[in-house]
Amino acid sequence: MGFYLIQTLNAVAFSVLLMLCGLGLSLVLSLMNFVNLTHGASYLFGSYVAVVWLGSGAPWWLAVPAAFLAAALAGLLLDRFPFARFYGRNHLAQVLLTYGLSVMFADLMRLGFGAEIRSPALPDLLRGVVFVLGMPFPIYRLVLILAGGVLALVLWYLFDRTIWGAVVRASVADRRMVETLGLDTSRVFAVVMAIAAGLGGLSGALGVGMLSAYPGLDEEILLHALFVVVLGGLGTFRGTVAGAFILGFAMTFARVWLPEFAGFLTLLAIALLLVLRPDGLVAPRLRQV
Amino acid sequence: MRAHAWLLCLPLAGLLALFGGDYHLRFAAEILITGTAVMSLDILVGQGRLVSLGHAALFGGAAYVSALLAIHAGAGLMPVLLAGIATGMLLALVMGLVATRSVDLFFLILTLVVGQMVYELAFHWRTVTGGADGLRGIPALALHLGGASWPMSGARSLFLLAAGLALLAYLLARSFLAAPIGRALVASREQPVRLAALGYEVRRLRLLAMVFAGGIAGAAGALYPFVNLYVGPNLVHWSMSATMIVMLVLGGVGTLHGAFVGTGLYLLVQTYLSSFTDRWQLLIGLLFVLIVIFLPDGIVRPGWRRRQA
Amino acid sequence: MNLLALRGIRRSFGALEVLRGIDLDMAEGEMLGLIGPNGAGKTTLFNLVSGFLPADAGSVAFAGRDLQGLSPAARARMGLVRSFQKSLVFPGLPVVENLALAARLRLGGGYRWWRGRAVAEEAAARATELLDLAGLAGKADTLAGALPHGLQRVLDVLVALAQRPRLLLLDEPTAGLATDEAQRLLGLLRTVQPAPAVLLVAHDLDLVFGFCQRLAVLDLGRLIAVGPPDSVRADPEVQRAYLGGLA
Amino acid sequence: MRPNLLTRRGVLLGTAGVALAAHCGAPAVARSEPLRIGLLTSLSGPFTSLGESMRAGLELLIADAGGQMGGRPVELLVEDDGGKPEEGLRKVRKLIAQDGIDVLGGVISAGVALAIRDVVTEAGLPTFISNASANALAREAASPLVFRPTKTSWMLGHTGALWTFQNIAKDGGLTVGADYAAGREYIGDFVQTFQEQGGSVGTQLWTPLGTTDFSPILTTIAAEQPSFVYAFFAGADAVRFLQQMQEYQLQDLVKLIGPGALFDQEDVVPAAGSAALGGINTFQQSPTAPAAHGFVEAYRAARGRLPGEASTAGYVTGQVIRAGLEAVAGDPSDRERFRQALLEQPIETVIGPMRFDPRNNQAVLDIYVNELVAGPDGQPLNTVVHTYAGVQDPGPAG
Amino acid sequence: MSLLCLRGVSVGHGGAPILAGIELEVGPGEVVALLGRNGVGKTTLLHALMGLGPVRRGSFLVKGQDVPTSWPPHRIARLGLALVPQGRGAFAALTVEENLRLATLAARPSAWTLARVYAEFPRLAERRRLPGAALSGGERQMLLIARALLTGADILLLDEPTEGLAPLAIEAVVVEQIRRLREDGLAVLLAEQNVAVALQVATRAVVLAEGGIVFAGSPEELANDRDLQRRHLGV
Repeated sequence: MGFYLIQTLNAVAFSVLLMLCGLGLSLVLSLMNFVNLTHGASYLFGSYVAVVWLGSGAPWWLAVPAAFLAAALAGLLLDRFPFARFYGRNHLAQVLLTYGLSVMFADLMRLGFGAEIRSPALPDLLRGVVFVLGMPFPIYRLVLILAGGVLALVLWYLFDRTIWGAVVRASVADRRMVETLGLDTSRVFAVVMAIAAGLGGLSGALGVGMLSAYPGLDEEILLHALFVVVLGGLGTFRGTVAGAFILGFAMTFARVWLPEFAGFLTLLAIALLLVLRPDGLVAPRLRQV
Repeated sequence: MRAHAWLLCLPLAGLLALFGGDYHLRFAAEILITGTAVMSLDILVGQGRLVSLGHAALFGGAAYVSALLAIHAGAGLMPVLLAGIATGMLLALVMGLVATRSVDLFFLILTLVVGQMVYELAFHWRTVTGGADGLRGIPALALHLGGASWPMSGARSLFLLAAGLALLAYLLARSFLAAPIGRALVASREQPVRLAALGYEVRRLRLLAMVFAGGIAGAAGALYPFVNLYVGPNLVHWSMSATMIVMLVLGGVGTLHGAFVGTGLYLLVQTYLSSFTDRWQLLIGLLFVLIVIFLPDGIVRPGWRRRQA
Repeated sequence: MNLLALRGIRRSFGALEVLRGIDLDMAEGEMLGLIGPNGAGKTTLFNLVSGFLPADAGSVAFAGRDLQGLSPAARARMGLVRSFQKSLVFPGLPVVENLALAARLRLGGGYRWWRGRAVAEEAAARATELLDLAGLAGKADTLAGALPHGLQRVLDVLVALAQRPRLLLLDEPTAGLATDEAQRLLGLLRTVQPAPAVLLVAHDLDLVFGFCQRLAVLDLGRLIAVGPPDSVRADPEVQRAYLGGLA
Repeated sequence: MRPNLLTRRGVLLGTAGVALAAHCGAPAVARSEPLRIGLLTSLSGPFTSLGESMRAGLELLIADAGGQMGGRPVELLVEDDGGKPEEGLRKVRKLIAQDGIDVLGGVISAGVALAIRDVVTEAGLPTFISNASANALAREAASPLVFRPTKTSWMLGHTGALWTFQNIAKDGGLTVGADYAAGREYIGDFVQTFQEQGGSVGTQLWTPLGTTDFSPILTTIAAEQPSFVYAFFAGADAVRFLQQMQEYQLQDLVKLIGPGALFDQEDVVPAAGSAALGGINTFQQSPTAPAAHGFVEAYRAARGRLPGEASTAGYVTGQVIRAGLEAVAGDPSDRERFRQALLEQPIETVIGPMRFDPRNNQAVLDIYVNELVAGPDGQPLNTVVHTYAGVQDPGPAG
Repeated sequence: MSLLCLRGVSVGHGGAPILAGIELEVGPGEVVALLGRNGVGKTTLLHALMGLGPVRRGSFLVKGQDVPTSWPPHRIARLGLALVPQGRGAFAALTVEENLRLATLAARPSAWTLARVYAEFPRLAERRRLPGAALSGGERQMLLIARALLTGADILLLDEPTEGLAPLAIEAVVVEQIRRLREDGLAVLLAEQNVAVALQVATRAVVLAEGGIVFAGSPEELANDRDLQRRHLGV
């Protein structure tokens, strides 16, 4: 009983981590129709920033905002060049550009932060466990679940319920029309890109306590994020959340029950789901033929 | 212009075959074989805008089958080649059945997923595939005709074999693209809905293209184990597929022959530049990004586009 | 027997009921005009008949065969061919290739690789024939995307004709064309042999009234009138909903 | 950049050495011709940090040797295999055909080591596998020209089982490992020896290589409360496993033991931090082994950290090559003579005395049992608590 | 003073210009109809003025202020220019209200508010919560005009507002609205295919053909020149 309760909590925590990985990618994809494969690099960059920050003795609770800002700044620079000229292009061109960039960033980060595995010095406050029916569950993961939930709500409200969200969605649908209303869309896109990259960095800072930071993690995260976002349906936040939870539960319980086939089963589940629902779990809004 | 380039290639290949050292011949064979697989990817990416991140699974899957046949049955060139082609086509069929319902990013992910399933199989079915350690001890390749048998294991014969394969595959791919089915594939890239309205089953078209490309990739994969006398799971991993796409873009998407240029360039950089600097990936990435930004057509421009411009 | 028979077609998008029970018949070779205000459901009806959208209820029969579950491509191969509201020729292919692509499939060689040459030649001949018919022979090798808008519209219809349709669904083929150009385009439909049945959506009423033997008026997802032009023009409900003071 | 500088410095020192040697009237065996050592290692891909450490270790040895071996100046040519056998093969071919190396060292990954085995054997190139532990290389894939101055998986799994059986528990334990070739070998060898000793092992858990979240396994461990956990993970997997063990507060509850890679002093411990405390491992190498003393200080001075397996392996490989070359007066071109020289007498290395098994050229090594206790700086330090002397792989017969 | 002034303007998509030597002035309360066959360059001209892509050369002044070619559309819009685009310019996924509120974000000071729009276009008020996609053609045209007004623009560029509309809707939306804009003293440049409607509402007419202006004058003049109409308008 306690065993399965904790395993469920484990799955929830992992799902939230996956969701965090996917949110930034989902944002640029659903709002700007831009496939940003440098997202994994943003994540890893955020992780490194958090590690360095926590090692420097600065207040620990500022590590996450610092990672957000650092990655957002990087996103802002990328938006200026070369992303801006790829926003209207097809996915193939975007995939190629951002994949090439992610290869470069991976090597640059190795140059800057070394090839070694880096782990953060977590504050004691986050190191404890709570016992649920006699089984331990880490406080860190509870905080992660909470932070992920709050973040998803904030984003949903910001982009789905405010007029600024409407500006972004309109800019995606027809950029030139929004311009004729006197709005500077390049600034809109720059802000969205910065927020998305910042989210990558923020996720990296939140996740580093669980996953550490090392060269190659960017690629792993990117794959997970892509699976989550595609499974969810490239659409709304609801899709990304759903994708994260399905994948998180599938991966966790595959490891509980059939660990030797966990990798294969996870892939099979993704393939099956996408064959049954070719547009993902939550299909994007109606498109006109 | 392009004809000249090809005329230049032939004597160059001849010179290499006559005077090239063992190492260079083997290197050239690897470029030609990998290039053939990359060229088959160009049929999907360049003509059908189907970006597959699972192509290495077709290439590597065929390499595994071919290596296993050679190890356990002592198979010669012809059976190995046929088995490789069949494996490539079969895997492409499965991949296509799963992935051709979708386009764009979904197609990318589905091919990635199916390819990774092949990888998981290669990585975990240790008794057959050798797992992470791969397959070793592959016997030298030979051509059996009637009762006679010619060894094909030397670097020179491997090179000639690879060159023959590359040329044949290139001609086949060109004829495929010039035929009605190839033209329809180009049309499906531009306006799939409209093509369906013409009565074409777009999915069938894509599936046929994938199976065709899979056959070529499989033929290339069948020869690959004999260059290195080794096959390992890296060959079927998605990162190999990504590398193939990098090679393709470096040479020029949509040109077929650019695939060989890109493959050669990539392998040369990887082999020689990395001796001088740890930052070779940065340089390859930079080169790649610059090409995507400033030369979207790649180093070799597509012939048909230039003809019509 | 009717060429096309629609019975009780319904379709909604979320809460929006776009089609609310459509019954319509068309005879072989007939030219039927479908008119109605924007948002009446004309494009949706086209998508349902051509198979790009499933209906919520009702049946579509073509040449006596129920089309339930058939893909758009399969319907096109039966001779049920449509055009699109936005001109969607293959812009990267030459004009003649656009037509040949359509003709080849009809000739059974669409997916050919080996021995595709004979089919390709026959298709090219058919394409050239159509271009001559439309007076576009000089444009055969132009990229379709480089044609001016009006000619793209013509090419669009020619591509549909290259498939030798029995029924042609044309969605505003004349939008954006000057009157004389539009008349030439519709005239083309009369010159090909055998002449297909045509279901024509257009807003230029003079054109529709001039060319069609029968009219159907769609309003708010219902057919409010079907009949010869004169009786439709005189129909009080049509007057109220659509024609207004212009009739 | 730095490695090239060092290499160049190595060559310069070597030249100075030649001048000195010539002055002393040493025998002149192609003295002016530098001896070319190829190092195949991973400078990209998953083993990058190990590869960098290995290169640093070998460079340190060459610097210590004054840039010359057996009286000849040494030129080091480093090539990157990216952790991929195909790349490794191409690089080895290049080193042989184009660069004309005299000996080859290195190789992190077992896949690469197995892949190049036939090529170097065919080319008759003396090769020293510094790090890859696949049992096969000491058994069916042994080659007369491939030496392995490091452990086999069996040597660590076997000694781990002995120690566990004698000092921790005889049953009620549990194993967990990364599900790939190395994990299967370590855990399999551990279980086999443990059972031969008369013990019994409980649940065996596997998890995919590159697992990000170990929580399902950790909750299982928490539920089963085993008497010990024998685990194999390396690199990032190891760091995450240790950290998540600590996160679930299982570190103090369960005795954790594994092969050395789980607690590698350079690769894992700095990142795992206090999560590594209390762990036990069996390893051919230890920063606290008496033989390692001078090397540890020199390495710390050069790179500001304690050496782990890869850097030590790089250094040891250099020591072995040097010993062999000195025995043949700097001329390895007579392969058989070179081989015999290496087989003849034990070599003193920084991991202790080493001799090669003539059946398979596999090193016979002292295996240390390390316990992770807080060092002088408070960080966990692999501290030798026991030594199994002269552990020999069963070899081709086994 | 004229609100809109073009002196020797040429436009095109790179290469040879589609239109050249365009001289045009539009003052307050004027509706200038831009007529010509399809493909002659009417939409290209409007888009070029708005900075939406086509290359523009020559001098273009808005209220005496010279507009450099490098200006992005939003800067031009802020001078008081608004485009009412052809066909599908409403944001289909956004609600009517969101569509309208977008226009207020960077609006110039004017008498138009959301409340006034709802008062004057009650159909839009009824449908404020519906997505743009759910509107009929006439309603969509209404939305586009209202949106342009909300930006506080005093110069409107209307691109074929009658296309795809039923006769009833043309009368109710297009003709009536343009008349009102004229009364409010706005300047309107109206590109139109429907000659009858254009002549009904315009104060001046300009016919484009053969890469330039072939006629400029009063609507009556044009209405009487049957030959010109047949040659250049296909009527």
